[in-house]
Amino acid sequence: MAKLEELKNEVKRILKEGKVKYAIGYERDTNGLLPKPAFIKKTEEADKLIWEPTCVYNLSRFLVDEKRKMAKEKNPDQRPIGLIIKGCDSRAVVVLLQEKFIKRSDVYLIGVSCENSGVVDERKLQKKLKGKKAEKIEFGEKENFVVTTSEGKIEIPASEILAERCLECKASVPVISDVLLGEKTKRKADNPFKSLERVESMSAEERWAFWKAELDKCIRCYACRSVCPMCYCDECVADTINFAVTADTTAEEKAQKIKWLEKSPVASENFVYHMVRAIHLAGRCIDCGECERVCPLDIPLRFLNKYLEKEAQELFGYEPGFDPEQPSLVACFKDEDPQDFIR
Amino acid sequence: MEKILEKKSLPQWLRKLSSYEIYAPTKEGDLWNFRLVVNPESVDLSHFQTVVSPKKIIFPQREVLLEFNSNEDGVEVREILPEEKPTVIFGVRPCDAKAIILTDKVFGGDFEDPYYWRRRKSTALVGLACTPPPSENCFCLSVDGSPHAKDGLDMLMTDLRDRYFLESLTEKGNDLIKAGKELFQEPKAADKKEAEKIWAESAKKIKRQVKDVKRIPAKLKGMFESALWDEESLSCIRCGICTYLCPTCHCFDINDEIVSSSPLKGERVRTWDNCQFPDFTMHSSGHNPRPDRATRLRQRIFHKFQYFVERFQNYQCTGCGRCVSKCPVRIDIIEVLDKVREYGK
Amino acid sequence: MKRTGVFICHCGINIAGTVDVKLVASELARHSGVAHSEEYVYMCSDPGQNLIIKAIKEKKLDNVVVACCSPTLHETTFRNTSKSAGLNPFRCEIANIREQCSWVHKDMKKATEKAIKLTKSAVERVRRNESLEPISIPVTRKALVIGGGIAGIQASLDLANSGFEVILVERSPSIGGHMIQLSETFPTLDCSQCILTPKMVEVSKHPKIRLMTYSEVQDVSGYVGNFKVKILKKPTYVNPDKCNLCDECTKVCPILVPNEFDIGLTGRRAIYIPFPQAIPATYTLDISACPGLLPIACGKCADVCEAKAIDYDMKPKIIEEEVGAIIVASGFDLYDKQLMAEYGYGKYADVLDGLQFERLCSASGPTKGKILRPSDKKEPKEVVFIQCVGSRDPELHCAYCSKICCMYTVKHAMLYKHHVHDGQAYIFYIDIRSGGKGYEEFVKRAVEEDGVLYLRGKVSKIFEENGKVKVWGVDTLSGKDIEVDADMVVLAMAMRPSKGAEELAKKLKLAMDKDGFLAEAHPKLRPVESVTSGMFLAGAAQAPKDIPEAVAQASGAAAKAIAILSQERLFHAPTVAKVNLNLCTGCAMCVSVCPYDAISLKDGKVEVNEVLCEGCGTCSATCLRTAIQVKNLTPLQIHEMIRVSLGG
Amino acid sequence: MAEEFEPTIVAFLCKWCSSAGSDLAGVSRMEYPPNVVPITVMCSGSVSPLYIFSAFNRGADGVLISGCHPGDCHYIKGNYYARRRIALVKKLLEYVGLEPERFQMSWVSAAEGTKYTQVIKDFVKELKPLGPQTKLRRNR
Repeated sequence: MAKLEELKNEVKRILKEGKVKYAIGYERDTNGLLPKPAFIKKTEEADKLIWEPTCVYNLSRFLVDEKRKMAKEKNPDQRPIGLIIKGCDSRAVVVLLQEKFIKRSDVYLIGVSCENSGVVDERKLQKKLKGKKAEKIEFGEKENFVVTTSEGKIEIPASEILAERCLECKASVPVISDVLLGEKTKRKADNPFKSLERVESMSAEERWAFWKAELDKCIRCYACRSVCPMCYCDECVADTINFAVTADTTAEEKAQKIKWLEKSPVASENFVYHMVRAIHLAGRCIDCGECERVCPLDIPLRFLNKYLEKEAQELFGYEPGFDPEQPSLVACFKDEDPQDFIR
Repeated sequence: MEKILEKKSLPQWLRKLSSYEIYAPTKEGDLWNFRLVVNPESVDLSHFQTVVSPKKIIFPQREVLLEFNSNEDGVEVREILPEEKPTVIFGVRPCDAKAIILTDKVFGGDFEDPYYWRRRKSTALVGLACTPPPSENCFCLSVDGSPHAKDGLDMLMTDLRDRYFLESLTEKGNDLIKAGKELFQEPKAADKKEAEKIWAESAKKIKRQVKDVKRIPAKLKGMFESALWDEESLSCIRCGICTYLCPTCHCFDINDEIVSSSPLKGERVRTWDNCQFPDFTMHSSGHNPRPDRATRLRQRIFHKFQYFVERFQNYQCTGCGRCVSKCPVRIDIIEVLDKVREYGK
Repeated sequence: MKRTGVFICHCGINIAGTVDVKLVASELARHSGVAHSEEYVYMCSDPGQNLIIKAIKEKKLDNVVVACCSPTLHETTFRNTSKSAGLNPFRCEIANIREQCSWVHKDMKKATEKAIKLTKSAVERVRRNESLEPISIPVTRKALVIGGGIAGIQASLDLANSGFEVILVERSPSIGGHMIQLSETFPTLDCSQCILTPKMVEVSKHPKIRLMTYSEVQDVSGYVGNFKVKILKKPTYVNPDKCNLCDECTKVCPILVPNEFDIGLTGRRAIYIPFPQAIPATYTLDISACPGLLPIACGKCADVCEAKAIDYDMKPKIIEEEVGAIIVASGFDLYDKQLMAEYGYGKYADVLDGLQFERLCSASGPTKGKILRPSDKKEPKEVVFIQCVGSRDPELHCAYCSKICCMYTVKHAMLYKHHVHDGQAYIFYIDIRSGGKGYEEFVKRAVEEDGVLYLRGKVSKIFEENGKVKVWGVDTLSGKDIEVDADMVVLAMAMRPSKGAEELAKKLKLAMDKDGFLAEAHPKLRPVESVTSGMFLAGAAQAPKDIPEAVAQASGAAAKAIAILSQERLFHAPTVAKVNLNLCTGCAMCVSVCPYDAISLKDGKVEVNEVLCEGCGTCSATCLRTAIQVKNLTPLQIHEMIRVSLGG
Repeated sequence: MAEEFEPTIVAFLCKWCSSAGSDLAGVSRMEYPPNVVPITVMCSGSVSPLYIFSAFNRGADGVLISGCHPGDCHYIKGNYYARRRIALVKKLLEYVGLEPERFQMSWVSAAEGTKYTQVIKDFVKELKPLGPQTKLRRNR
């Protein structure tokens, strides 16, 4: 298991040596179980860092903000950002590299291995604790989590409270990193698409009813897209302003900006939004599960993205986030791509 | 008027209110949300905090303001006002009720928003005292609220395990009781005492608070250009959760939803909008006065604890804690306010 | 708002018969942005076009929509009409209400509704069109021809005789290709060398042709009208200007290697002239065979060369040239004998391929035109010819038909009979393909006059036994097993793209078909154009062909090239992709999908080379943020077209 | 009696093959139902998923994408990209519960007027029993 001390020391080292402009990790929140993203600028701050099964965030998301910030600055600090990444997060970084959104030299990657566990699903945990409030969770012996509650410590088998995505993890060890902490015991889920069976087993009409009910709930807070490292478009097709206004943009153009969907949070428009997002993430989503975690309405968004991940793998043998050199899913083809659906 | 209602009689009472549209918290998966009640039996007021506050019933996220239709003799416009059907919302938490009074101030005043007020006037709010506090991030006590506050409610119900202790606070409340009078008993002195006891216990359970919040508005005034906003917004992902879930946020956008361009046919629609979205303040010139997360976080704090206070002498926050609980990156308004208070000390 | 005029054509009753054109006109008149709407019996007629011009001027129209026949027919007409009234041609669009509507529907009401949607759709599109001017490109009026076989020679001469400079690049020391190796040609039996050498000489003497033998194309960049080519000139170590062809050098050269010209039936020296009529007429020192250039190593040839033509210090040269068009005539090779072991080719001396047999028949060949077996120089009395060796054999070899084997095998059998009157020729065949002028008659003649024996069937085994080549096969017509004790076997080997063709295709960014032949732009309608504009295909490089076809295609390719070279400037359709730099994140997905390498990444954003872009729009659909869009068919336009198509 | 349901199909036809094929159908006077509204695009590879979602959102009962046969693309390989992209879109639409019949793709060459006619006939036939597409349609 990645040792917290090693983690702190590495962050201190790279800050002291001025290798990075700052480092992003996890720190304890004053209240609540989940940590906060920590932006470490000074070596002494590195002692705030924690590494626990509650470190759910995919911190690669913050590279997007940094890139935007740098674009605004006159002569930005070109040094890399120190980024603490889990296996899934590292795959996101690979996709960002593949899409040339960042250069390898923009990041100093501190990989932490999840080994045989992963991160917790707060919802599962709450159910498990039946009202008891968890104060702290640590990696325990042999695939157990040690949960500290108001009534003392309890050991819970990781598998019972692990995030669904961790149970279906394809890379428990970062696939790319500058330093790797923790053992490199690779674990691969025997069926990385198990959870999908629930939806796939439904009839078409049941599936429709299911998605209708779920997407009806959507209030279009766009947390799913905001938290997604792949949703780095400056303007999203879902935004009312979906073209960049320039000096030579005419009034007519402004008046005629494309409204692929309305702002109204009604089923038809919500479907457009979520289907566009799903198709845009096909071959890019690496299942960090953040969109589903942050959804305030508990819409099971993983089922959408995961499904296309599965289809891309089965139809085209495509797996995102392992090779920055491979061409993007829809930017390549094979002669033998399936076409039985074509007349 | 005070009454006692056996819990088991709740469905019968609701059935007696058949002339009303009844909304109540409904469990969806692990979450609670206000939904139209179809089956009174299913109503269960054991809810903790609903994801979206009941503001969405009076101020819906999507509302058609008018229809337009072009024909031979020009464009015909038809205003569409909501019909005034008596509505009652059960299980309203005091903080959410208070939020509605605050929103009244915005949609009232010199110009009354007819769409809002039609719903508002025809809606009765039946509150449920928070015993225990419905969220670990409740901090109503810090912002002039309490788990059993009555502001904005037409009736307050308090859960006495097998019974509810009801206090009708307005005519609307009385009408609700009249509708099912034979179901109620007169409360004994003990009942009221018990309720008060439970209230007190519950208030103690509220852990989170903003220390001397009174000083915040004045303090904020000098902090418009503060570096604090950059620091505090570092992890903000520019989503709309904090504001869409806030019971007091009321910003909206108006769009024409064109059905057909020739002949021109469509609706003018009002939808919630959100000051945390990058395009909220985007000018058609391309200029954006609030170009980054810092300025948007500042706007949120200033609006709630500075501008609104100056304009209406209230905080535009009722301490429900939704924005704290649901923030994807745990930006905590209580912490931010603490930092504001301590800033520069 | 832009003012659009709509003009609905009756096309006599072709449209008006099924579509209520008056209703279409009145409906469109009510459509937003439509300032004028009228119908007329024949819009393409002069009066019809005048209506349009009049309306454009009087109603101050910005856009024109003509609802009529398919744009493939009159788009140009009406764009010119609009132009003559002072509009940019791209402000005119066609609504196809004939082919896609009136001609395929009967129900007048429904056909009319559809016609209205189609016309509205065109209106929504045209009002968002940009006024565009054709992209103009200068032209380098010079051509590059790759390959000095008959196709390359023909193309070069056609180009040169039309007054254009030509660079003819040939990999080997002499031009002539495979044709120069042939003895006679079917079906006329005239002497191959006799008809080819005059052309070769013409090439060498032509003032407009720069012949570069023993050279290879190294790199090609640029685009139609403006290609930049790098050509590698390999050193021959012999100065052609000094060499007087005295042939002393070959006499002293100690090295003997198989002679390519005779396909190994004879040998040649390390320093050699490929064949007597070689063009250029000079010697070449094959460094791969030569023991070394240092005089200590050998140096005999230099010693005996009185003309002092041999220069060991000659170095490879890279020549850079600019050309406007490129013709690829890289030709073919025979199927690799190693892959034909089952027929004993390469194992038994008396099992030959077609080209070797040509050499045996040729007066200039190793046997001075006498047909003798390589093994014992005896005259073969029974010769078995086998067709489709490696062709039409999807399991083991090539799936396709090599096309010319049927005919040259007949020719071989005939030639054999003419040389060996008492001999017997057998031909194993699958079937005989003799399509072509005089071809069928040629086959008849072989059978009737020369008694060539055709056996329908495949050969199962070939092996040597006491000086004979035993051929086992089955006659599928009689079903009988056949066993021939042949003195010689000739295999009609499949034709393959010449070695190095793939490498060349990569350098030129040309597509290849599944068999490795160069792919034409369209199998039916653009058979001599390659997929890259400005590059053309000639001869067997594109597919197996006989000489007349190769020559015809060469002249076709030359004509296509001339069509470019004869222009002062080229004009390219301006409906090309355009990048919105504010939205582009430089993910370069569009770069990888572009079939024309028209998009490139430049400091973090993509840029389009408008000359290379053909406007297909695949980039636009691939871009996650539609930051790249094709002018005049943008997502906005299509979005609006979708809307009105659905009655919105 | 009530009029039979007439579906509306939006058909994205590539200019060089399928649109030309539909022209040929016209020239040969082959009859097919008028339910289809063609939109000619340069290449099937240029059809963005957005167009498809938008068409359904705007109330299309069916959407057809038609391009050149593999190997015949006027733009060399656009239809191969289309094939891959459309496969994903089709999977997604069916996954959220849209009837598979409503979204189809075909290869129609410039010479296949008959095939184009057949594709449209079949499409309309398959859509009629399904009735109007209301799932993804914007409420009017």
